[in-house]
This record gives sequence, C-alpha cells and structure tokens, in this order.
Amino acid sequence: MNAIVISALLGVLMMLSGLFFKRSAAIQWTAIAGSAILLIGSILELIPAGQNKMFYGMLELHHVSSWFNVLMSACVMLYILLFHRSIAKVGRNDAEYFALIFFVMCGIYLMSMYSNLLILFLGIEIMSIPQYIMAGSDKENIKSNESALKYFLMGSFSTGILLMGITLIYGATGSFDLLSPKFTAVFQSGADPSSLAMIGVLLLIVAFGFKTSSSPFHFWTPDVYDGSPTAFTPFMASIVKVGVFMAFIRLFHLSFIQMASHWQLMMALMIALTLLIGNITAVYQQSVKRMLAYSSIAQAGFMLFAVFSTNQTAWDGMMLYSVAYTLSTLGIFAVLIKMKDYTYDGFKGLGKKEPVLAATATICLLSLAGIPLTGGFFAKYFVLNAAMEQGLWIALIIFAVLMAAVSAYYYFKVIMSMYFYEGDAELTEESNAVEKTLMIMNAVLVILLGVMPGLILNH
Amino acid sequence: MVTHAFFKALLFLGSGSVIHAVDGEQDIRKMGGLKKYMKTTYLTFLIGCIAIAGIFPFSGFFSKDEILLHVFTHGNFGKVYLILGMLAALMTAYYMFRLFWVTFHGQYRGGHDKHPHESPALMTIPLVVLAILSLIGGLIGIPEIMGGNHALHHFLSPVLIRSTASQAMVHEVSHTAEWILMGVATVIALMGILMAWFYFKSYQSQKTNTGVSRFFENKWYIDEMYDGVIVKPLQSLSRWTEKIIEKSGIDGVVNGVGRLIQYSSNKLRLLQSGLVGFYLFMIVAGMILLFVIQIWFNKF
Amino acid sequence: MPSQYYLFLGFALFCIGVMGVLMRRNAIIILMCIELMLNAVNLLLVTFSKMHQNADAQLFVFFIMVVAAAEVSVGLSIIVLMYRKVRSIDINILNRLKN
Amino acid sequence: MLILLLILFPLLGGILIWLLSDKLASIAALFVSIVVMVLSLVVYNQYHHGLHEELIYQQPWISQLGATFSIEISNGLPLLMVMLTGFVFPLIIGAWYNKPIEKASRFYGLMFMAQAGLMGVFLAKDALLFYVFWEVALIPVYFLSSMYGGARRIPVTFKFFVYTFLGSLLMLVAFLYIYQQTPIHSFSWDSLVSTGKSISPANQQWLFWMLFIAFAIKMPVFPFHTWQPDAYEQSATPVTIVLSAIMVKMGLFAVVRWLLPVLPDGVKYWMDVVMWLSVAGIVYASCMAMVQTNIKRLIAYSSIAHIGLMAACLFAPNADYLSVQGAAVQMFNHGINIAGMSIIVGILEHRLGTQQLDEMGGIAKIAPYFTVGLVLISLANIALPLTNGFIGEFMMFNGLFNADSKYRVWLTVLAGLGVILSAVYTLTMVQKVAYGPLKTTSMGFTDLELNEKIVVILILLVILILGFYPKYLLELVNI
Repeated sequence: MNAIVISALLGVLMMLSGLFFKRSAAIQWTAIAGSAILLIGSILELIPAGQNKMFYGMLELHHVSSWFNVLMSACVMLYILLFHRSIAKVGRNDAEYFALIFFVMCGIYLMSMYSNLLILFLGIEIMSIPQYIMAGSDKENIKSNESALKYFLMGSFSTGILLMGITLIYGATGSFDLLSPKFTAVFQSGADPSSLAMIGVLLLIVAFGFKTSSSPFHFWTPDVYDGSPTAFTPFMASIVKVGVFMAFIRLFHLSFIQMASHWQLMMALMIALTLLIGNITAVYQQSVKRMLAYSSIAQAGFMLFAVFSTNQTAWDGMMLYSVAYTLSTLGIFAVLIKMKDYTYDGFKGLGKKEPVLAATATICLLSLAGIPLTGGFFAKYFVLNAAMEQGLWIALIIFAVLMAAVSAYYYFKVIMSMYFYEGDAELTEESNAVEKTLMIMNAVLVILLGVMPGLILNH
Repeated sequence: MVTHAFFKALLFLGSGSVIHAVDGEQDIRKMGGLKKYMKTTYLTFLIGCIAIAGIFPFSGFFSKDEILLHVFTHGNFGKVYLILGMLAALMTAYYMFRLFWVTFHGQYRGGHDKHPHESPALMTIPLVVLAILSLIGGLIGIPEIMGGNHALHHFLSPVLIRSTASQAMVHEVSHTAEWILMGVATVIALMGILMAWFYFKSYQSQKTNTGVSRFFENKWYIDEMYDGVIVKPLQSLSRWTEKIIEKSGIDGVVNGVGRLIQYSSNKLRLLQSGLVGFYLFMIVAGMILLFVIQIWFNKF
Repeated sequence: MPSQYYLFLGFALFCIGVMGVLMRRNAIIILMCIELMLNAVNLLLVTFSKMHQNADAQLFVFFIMVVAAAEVSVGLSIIVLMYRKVRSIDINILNRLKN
Repeated sequence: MLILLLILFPLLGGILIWLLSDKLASIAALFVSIVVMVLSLVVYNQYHHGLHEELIYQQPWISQLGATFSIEISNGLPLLMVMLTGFVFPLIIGAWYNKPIEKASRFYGLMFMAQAGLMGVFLAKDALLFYVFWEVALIPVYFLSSMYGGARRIPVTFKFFVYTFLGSLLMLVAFLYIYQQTPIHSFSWDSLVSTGKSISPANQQWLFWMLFIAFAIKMPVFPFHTWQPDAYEQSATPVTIVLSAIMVKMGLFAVVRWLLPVLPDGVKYWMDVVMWLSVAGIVYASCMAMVQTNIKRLIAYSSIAHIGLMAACLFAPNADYLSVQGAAVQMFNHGINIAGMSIIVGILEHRLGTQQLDEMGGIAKIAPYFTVGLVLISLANIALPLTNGFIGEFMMFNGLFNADSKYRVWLTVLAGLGVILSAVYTLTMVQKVAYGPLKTTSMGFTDLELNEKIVVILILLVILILGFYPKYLLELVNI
C-alpha cells in the first residue's frame, strides 16, 4: 500500500511543485527526493515471505511483488538521477513530466500487487495514459506527435481487447477476484475451462502481448520508442515493460497455471515470432535508438519465456531479467541521450573521446547481448533454464539462442563504432562528474548481477 | 620413418651450407672439389649420404632394414614389394653418392670470381649434431638380433604399452631371414655407391651427355615428372579448392547466412510500414491466426 | 427478454467497433469506434452481472467509463496537436516513423 | 587456494596494468606473466608430489542453480593446459618487449584478462562456471584483435566472435538440458557425467552435436574453420599466438573433459563422422597451406591440419586411450611450437612490414640466429624425432591405427598424408624465407635482439628437452 499511496501523492505533489518552484533545478531535486521517499516507502513494506492482503482483498502483496516493488523503486530513482536534466529539457512542463513518471509508477505498483481484475485494469490504464502524454511531450516535434497518436490509438484498442477478455472471464466465473472461490473453481479445479473463459484468457494474452510489445502485437513499439523524446524512451522500454511483465506472469502463473496447456502453444508461437521479428529487423536499422526499440522487442521475447514456463525458476528469471534489462537499458540510453547523432556513425570514436560513456555503453550492450559476467547473461540463462525445466519445446530454446547470436550482431555494431573506428563522436553536452559516477555505478551493478545473481534471488 | 627425418634434415641443411658456400649456386655441375674448402660440411654430408643409402651402422640402415622386413612379412605381394624396395634402395644410394662425388670431389668448376668457403659455425653446428644423431639414431633402434633391445621403443615405452603384441608378431620372422635381408640390403647399397663412384669419381667437365646418360643426367626426368605429375596438379587442385570450396563454398555459406539475415531484415522491416491502420489490421489478423492455431490444437 | 439477446448485442457492437477501427482512417472516428468497443464491454458486463446476480461488474462499468473519459481527453488533445501540425486527422498521413 | 591464484593473479594484474602508464606496462606485464608461469610451475610441483588438497578450490556460488565456484586440477590434462597458458604468455611478452605497442597498458591489461579466462576454462569443474570462463576468455581477445592488427581486422574478428558465440550458446543449451536431467540439479562435473550416461541414446545424439559444434568451431575442425585463417592473418601477432597456441586448445580440452565422458553413447554413434571430418580437414588444410602466399595464413592452415589430427585422435576409441594421451601431449607441444613459429613470423612481420612470402628470401645470409630458430622450430612443427612434436604425433598415429573403428587404416593413411604434406609446406616456407637469393624487400632484416634471442632459446630448450626426455610430460597424461 505504501508505494501506491506515496507514488500517487508524489504525482500530485510534483504537479503542484510546478506552481511553487520557478527554478527547474528545484523541481528536479524534488523529484529525486520523491523517488528516494518512494524507495524508502517500498522498503518499509518489504515482507520476507508469504503474502499480505490489503484494500479489502483487492490487493495482495506477495513477497516476490514486494521485492519487485523495491527493485523498481530503486530503478526509477536511478532513472530520475540519470535523466532528470534531460527530462526537464524536453519542454516547459518539467514538473508535469515528473508527475507523470510517478503516476506511471503508481500503475506499476498496482499491477504487481493486484488480486482483482479491476485493479489490473486500473493499473494498466494508470500506467498507459500518462505514457501517451509522455510520448507526445515534445510538442514541437512532429515525430513525437506521431508516436503519441500511434501509441494512443493502438493502446486504447488494446484496452478494449483487455476489457473484453476480463468481461468474458467474468462471464465464465462471476467474479473479478482472482482468489475468490468462484474464480478458482473455474481455473484451478483442473477441469477444462469453458470456451468463454478460454477465449477470455487468450484475449488477455493479446492485451498483455500488446503492452509487452510481443509480436504480432508489437507494431507500435519501434515507432513509439523512436518518436518519443529520448528522455522518456528508456523509462517506457524498461521499467514500464517490466512492470507489465510482472502483471503478466502473476496472472498466468498464479491464476491460470492449471490450464497452461491451453495457452502455451499460442505463447510459444508468440515467443518465436517476437524473437524473429525483433532480432532480424534490428539488424538493418541505421539509428541506434530505433535498433534499441527493436532490441526491446527481442528482449521481450526472452522475458516471455518466463511467462511461458510455469515453474519457480521462471519467477527467478523474471526478477533477474527485470533488473538486468532495466539497468542495461537505462545505461545505454544514458549514453545515447548525450549523443548528437543517433546513427552508428555518430558513435564512432566515442571510446577515445569519452571513455566512461563508452565503457558504460559497452557493458550495458554486452549485458543485453547476454555475455557472461554481466547481468544479462544470467537473466537469459534463468529464463531459458525455466523453459528447459518445462521440458517442452526444446527446439524453441535452440531457436532462441540462435536469435541471441543474431542479436550480438547489432549490439556489437555499436561497440565496434565506439572503439574500433576512427571518428569524432559529437555530444550534445558534456556529462558532469555526478552523471559519470552514476553511469559507472550502473555498469558496476550490471557486472555485480552477472557475478552474483543470488543478490536478487535470495528474497 | 623415424630416423629418416634425421638424415633428410642433415642433407637438407648440408646442401644449404653448400649453396651458402658457393654464394647461391644450386647447380652441382658448377661445383666440385668443395672437399678442401669445407671440411665439416663434407664430413657431415658424407654421413648423411651413407645413412640414407642404408649402410650399417648408420641410422638409415636400421630403419630401411625394418621397413624391408615389415614389407617382407606383409601378405602375398611381399616379395614383389621387396624387390621394388631393393631397387629403390639401389637408386637412392646411386643418386646420393653421385651428388656427393660431383659436389665435393674433383676440381672446382665454378667461376674464378667465386671463392667457396666454409659456412659459419652457426650453420655447421646443427649439421654436426644431426650427423651424430644420424649415426646413433640407428643404434637406438638396433634390432634385438644384434643384442640391442630397441631403445627407441623403450624410449617411447610409456607410449607403447599396448603395442608390444604387434611387435612380437613382427619378430616372428626368423632371425636368419633377417640377417639375409640385412646383408642383401647392405650389398645393394654398396653397389649403388660403387656405381656412382665409377661414373662420377672424376667428374670433370660440363660436357653434355647423350643417350642414356643424358636420360640419367637429367635425373631420369624424375624431377620433371614429379613436378608435373604430383606437385603441379596438387598445387592447382589446392588453388582450385581454395577458390571454389574454401572461399565460395564453406565461407560462402557462412557469409551467406549473414547476408540472408541482412536480406530478410531488409524485407521484414517493411512490415513496419508506419501506417497505423495497417498495424491495427496486423494485430487483429495475428490475433485471429493465433487463436485458430491454439484452439485447433486443443481440440475444443 | 432473455439475457442472451443482450450478449449478442454486446458482441455485435464490439465487432462493429473493431471493424470500424480497422476500416476507418479518420482519427476521431477511430476514437469513436474504440468507445463503441468499450461500451459494448459495458453492456456485456452489465448483462453478466445480471446473470450472475452479482453487482461487481456494474461497479466495474463505472470505472471503465471514468477511464474511458480520461483516455478520450488525452486522445483528443493528441489529435488536436496533430491537426495543428498537419492540418488533417487522417491517420495514414503520419508515417514518418517507419521501417 | 593456490589454484585460485592462477585465475586471480592475471585478472588483478591485468586490471592494474591497465591503470599503469604505457611505459611501465611492458615491464609490469613481463613481471606478472613470469609470476603466473612460476605459479603454474608451483602447481605442477604440488601435483607431482601428490599434494592434491591445494589443487581444489570450492565456494558456493548460485545456490538456486546448484552452481558452485569449483576449480580443480584433477588430472594431468588441465595441468598441462595451465602450464601451457603459463608458459606462452611470458614468451609473447618477452618477444614483444622491444617492439612498440600502441596503448601498451590497455593491450597488456586485456591480454591478462584473457589469460585469467583461459585459466578458468582449464580449471573449472562446474559446467556453468566453465561456460562463463569460456566466454570471458573470448571477450578480451575480441577486443584485442579488433583493436590491433591488419586493415580487415574488424569484420574478420567479428565473424570469429559471432561464430564462437553461436557455438557456445548451443553448448549452453546442451548443458541446460543435461542439468535438468540431473537428480540433484547440480552443474558439477561429476553429476553431469553420471547423469549424461543415463540419457537416452537418441537424445545423446543431438546433444552431441550441440556440444561438438561449439568445440569444433573453437578448434577449428574442418567445415567450421573459415574464421580462423582470416583471424590469424588479421590479428596482431601476439594475439594470434594467444589464439593459436592456447585458445584453440580450449576446444580440444573441452572435448576431453565435457564431451567424451558426458555423452558416451552420442560419441560412440558419431565418432566415425567426426574422425572423417577431422581427417578430411587435415588433408584439406594441408593442401590449402601449400598454396598460401601469406605466411600467417600458411601457419593458420597448418594449425588446422595439426588440430585436425588431434581432434581425430580424441574421437578414436581404443582400450588404452593411447590416442587421447597422444593428443593431450600434442596439445601442449603444439602450443609451444606454434607459439615459437608465430613469434618467428611476428619478428619477420615486424621487421619487414609484410606477411607475403614472395617478399621474403635469403634471410639466412644476414640473420643466422634467426634462421637457426626458424629451422629448428619448423622441424619441431613437422614432428621430427627428438623434437617435442614427435612424441605426441607418434602416440597419436599409434592410437589412431589401433583405433576401434573399421576405417582405421584409411584414417591413418590420410592423416599420414597430412604429415607428409606438412613437411612439404613447412620446409618450402623455410626455404623461401631463409634461403635463396636475398630479396631487396628483405634487405633491412636484422638478426634477433637480446630479448628475442632469449625467447627463441627458451622455446628451443623446451622443444629439445621434451623431445629428448619426454618422461615428465608422458607421466602427466597417463590417465
């Protein structure tokens, strides 16, 4: 409860801070302080084991979700620390941008704690609507407008599908409460659910698939990530996406696990398509930002493995993937946002000019590619292990690693540009010592996760 | 096979030394009488020649002997191979000593501007070492008939724990036969040497031989044959293989996979047409397709 | 009137909404079609609520209406923003971001 | 604890050297590499005296997975490989001591990180740890060969990287599969071996290829080799030495440790195919080597041929593992010889500024010391008796001939053909470089300098000592 309330209050507070503070710096500091409070609030809520019901049984704080909330609060704090200057620079309404971020966080906390489909719906909407605004926040830029419109149209369409799914499930069960006897009688009894419930579940997969940018529902992703202001893209691509995945795995592993055979085929096809389209299309991209958008689709393919495999390892994998992927994405975007030219050529010579930036980017890219000793390796490793534990679809796992090898191509292209080619990488602004320290910290965290993934899993 | 390498290397280096001595001249007809200019090379070269001819007790003797022995005991065609082997031994002795006599004895036939000289110690020391090895290399392989116990095999004994069985089989051949073979081999080699001595002891001029000698003069055209039949075709085959199989075949496949990915990337990205209407259509179409597949397979 | 009729009406409306989204190019009309989908859902929810003798879904409908309102307000402002830039609300005019 | 130092010392040393100035870097690198060499000798001493408790180090790592940080020298093969890794680095650094290296601190830093990774590969007793080190050894080498070397180095190295990365991912999947079958969910070597046997033969057959392709790419075995000549040619020679002397041994080593015992049925089913591939590779690569005009490519192909023989022998089953022992000996000796060869070639390349054989000739006249080194190392490379190369080759042929396969005679004959061809192209190469008239392009060649002399003499000493007295070497591989 703490995290939800604090984030909602912080959102309001940030909007008001725009009235009180004239200086942008003050607003930024408020946001940083707010994120710290959010982190403390979610730490206070941490429960070591079991679950905690609250809000008349509509929220259920599982020990995994409490830990997830802490991690996401920490990540959002890191995000604000790394990007607060760039966020403020997007337009005139800096206070509102931070408010939107906190609102999105509120949605994410709801999504990690829901035990009622109503809360799930609210969580997804609270998370989505601010993002439509964030995508279009660079009002003068037509690309930003376009991405906002595309995101909005497709996002609200997927809301319709989500609602239809929820409605059908309600029609089949007569309850929104995932823990109510009526609900569990349909989905947990082991008997085949009715067609109504079945279609409802499949529609929910589509809706989640849309939000997690899984193929064939991924089409909004490259355009929106590319068109949005670079300050917001990492947030949308990492923390938000990971939050949706948490909701996804929570619903499907806690409520629909008994009927796994009724949705795993579709999930497997989605994984294969997502990996294929994400990785293959990324190869051709000329802009690093757009490449990262496709790569986020590809990474979603791997995260889908966690949802696909119904076992404990999948939860570990999801936790690890969430953090490793978020940290890596934040790190690489922190470098990207400093660049004047987002093409591969724009990165040429960065290794010589800005060793800290280049090293951070390199470590984050290695992590995204899944090279050992970075968090990304164990993230991929755990989700594949979970799928292997499932014992099905080994060909799919082999396909996934083939695609991981393809992914090395476009990630390493950036590394090659930075280190091996001569060039004059132009920056929009010099990064100050604090930012550099943060980047190094980020990189160290990524490596730390790659050496001791147990740090995250022990909770 | 084992010891062969010693004297091959020795001769190889020795000729290197000779060539060095006469400033790069490789034609033996323009050498001769080098004995007095380069004693070390002369001696070591002699040892190499004797060894390769297979005279007792040099290393070539034992290895050749053993090969012949193996050949002799091998199957029905053993005798035929044996005769061929003997002939080969004769020719080896002959041509090696021809080389030897022509190069080191007689008069120096190079131009007067050239002054043959002994190679520096750096070149001769390996020669000496190899010569000694050629000498004793055979001794370590002395067959048991002579009281030796195949030191080489013992030297490699950790290697050969299990191969004693096959050894025993080889030595089933009677010792008499072995002695005879040895004798015959030595005699043949000596014959070869004598022939060479007879013809080339006092090789003087650069006169052009005719007829059969000419045929021999040109090493039976064996170099040419060897060159034409084995080396040239092998090299051109290799060149062809490099071009066709290596570059276009294997590497072509490897690079082709890369290009295929690039190509499909180029095509797949067209799906991302930028039109929201198309996206929405694809979402719905994909959704329906996935539903159909899932429901079809669940037989609902 | 049996409640199945309401269900059929609801599903039909939803399908009309989806078809509208797919076929129209005018952003406002697409928005209206999405609203139609949401309202179809509302209708279905109310019907199911009646069938299950359970008021939860009727509560849900209010939430949907509120959220839809929020969504529409954001959506309309985005469409206005776009109209200011390109003087059109045809969704296919915007295809700068592609490939 | 001692054994942990083998990994930690180069790793920390590498990081420290990276922070040093370029001037200090090479002396520090020499120091670190010599310390590592001494460490490997100490480890050898411990092993020789049977003090095995010092040679095991275990630490819980990821309890959720049953992965432990467990490194161990359990038999002679890892010890040999550790010693090879320990020996080769001082040789490289010694030979390059007088040559300028751009950003030497970075160069040596990466080199030692690679060394740490290599040590880890040879020591790991846990499959996951092994995989991690396998990749960790690759990354620094990727950066090294992309940053230093010829004009086409970047795409060439990248091809190498993607190739091996793909292979290692397949290996990961295979390990995962076997791991999931283990009753206690452990990655340890013992549990993998005991579980692997019980996997059904049909599954072992595809698992075999998943592992074998990973290792074959690294070795490289015939159809997976095309990255190698390019990579050798384009990388800077010190990196080429690391690649050719040590990294290719990773594949062979992995076959012995992680393939043969883990998937016996799979190996039995596919061994003929693999042997034919390897032997075909020998002849093929030898033919390729004969027509190369680039000296580094020539050595690359000759290395493929030599490795092909070792690979064939690893899969040649016979009762006493003779061929495997021979291959193990040869892995060490080939490492030393190819390092020597590459150092010689590196000196040539550095002095003459070219890798083309046509532009070399008559160097014997002006550089006698160099020529002696070249000739002797070449002789060792073609496995002349009384050089170290002979012992292993002899054992391998013996083992191959006694292999329990119906094609053994043909395989041996073809492999023998490879040896003859190897003599042909190696000696032709020596002749072209050292003898004949002195070419104008080779005029400026100067003989070995002091540090180079020391390195070459050390290599020759190893070659000759092991050639004359291979007892200690053979003791190690008496499995």
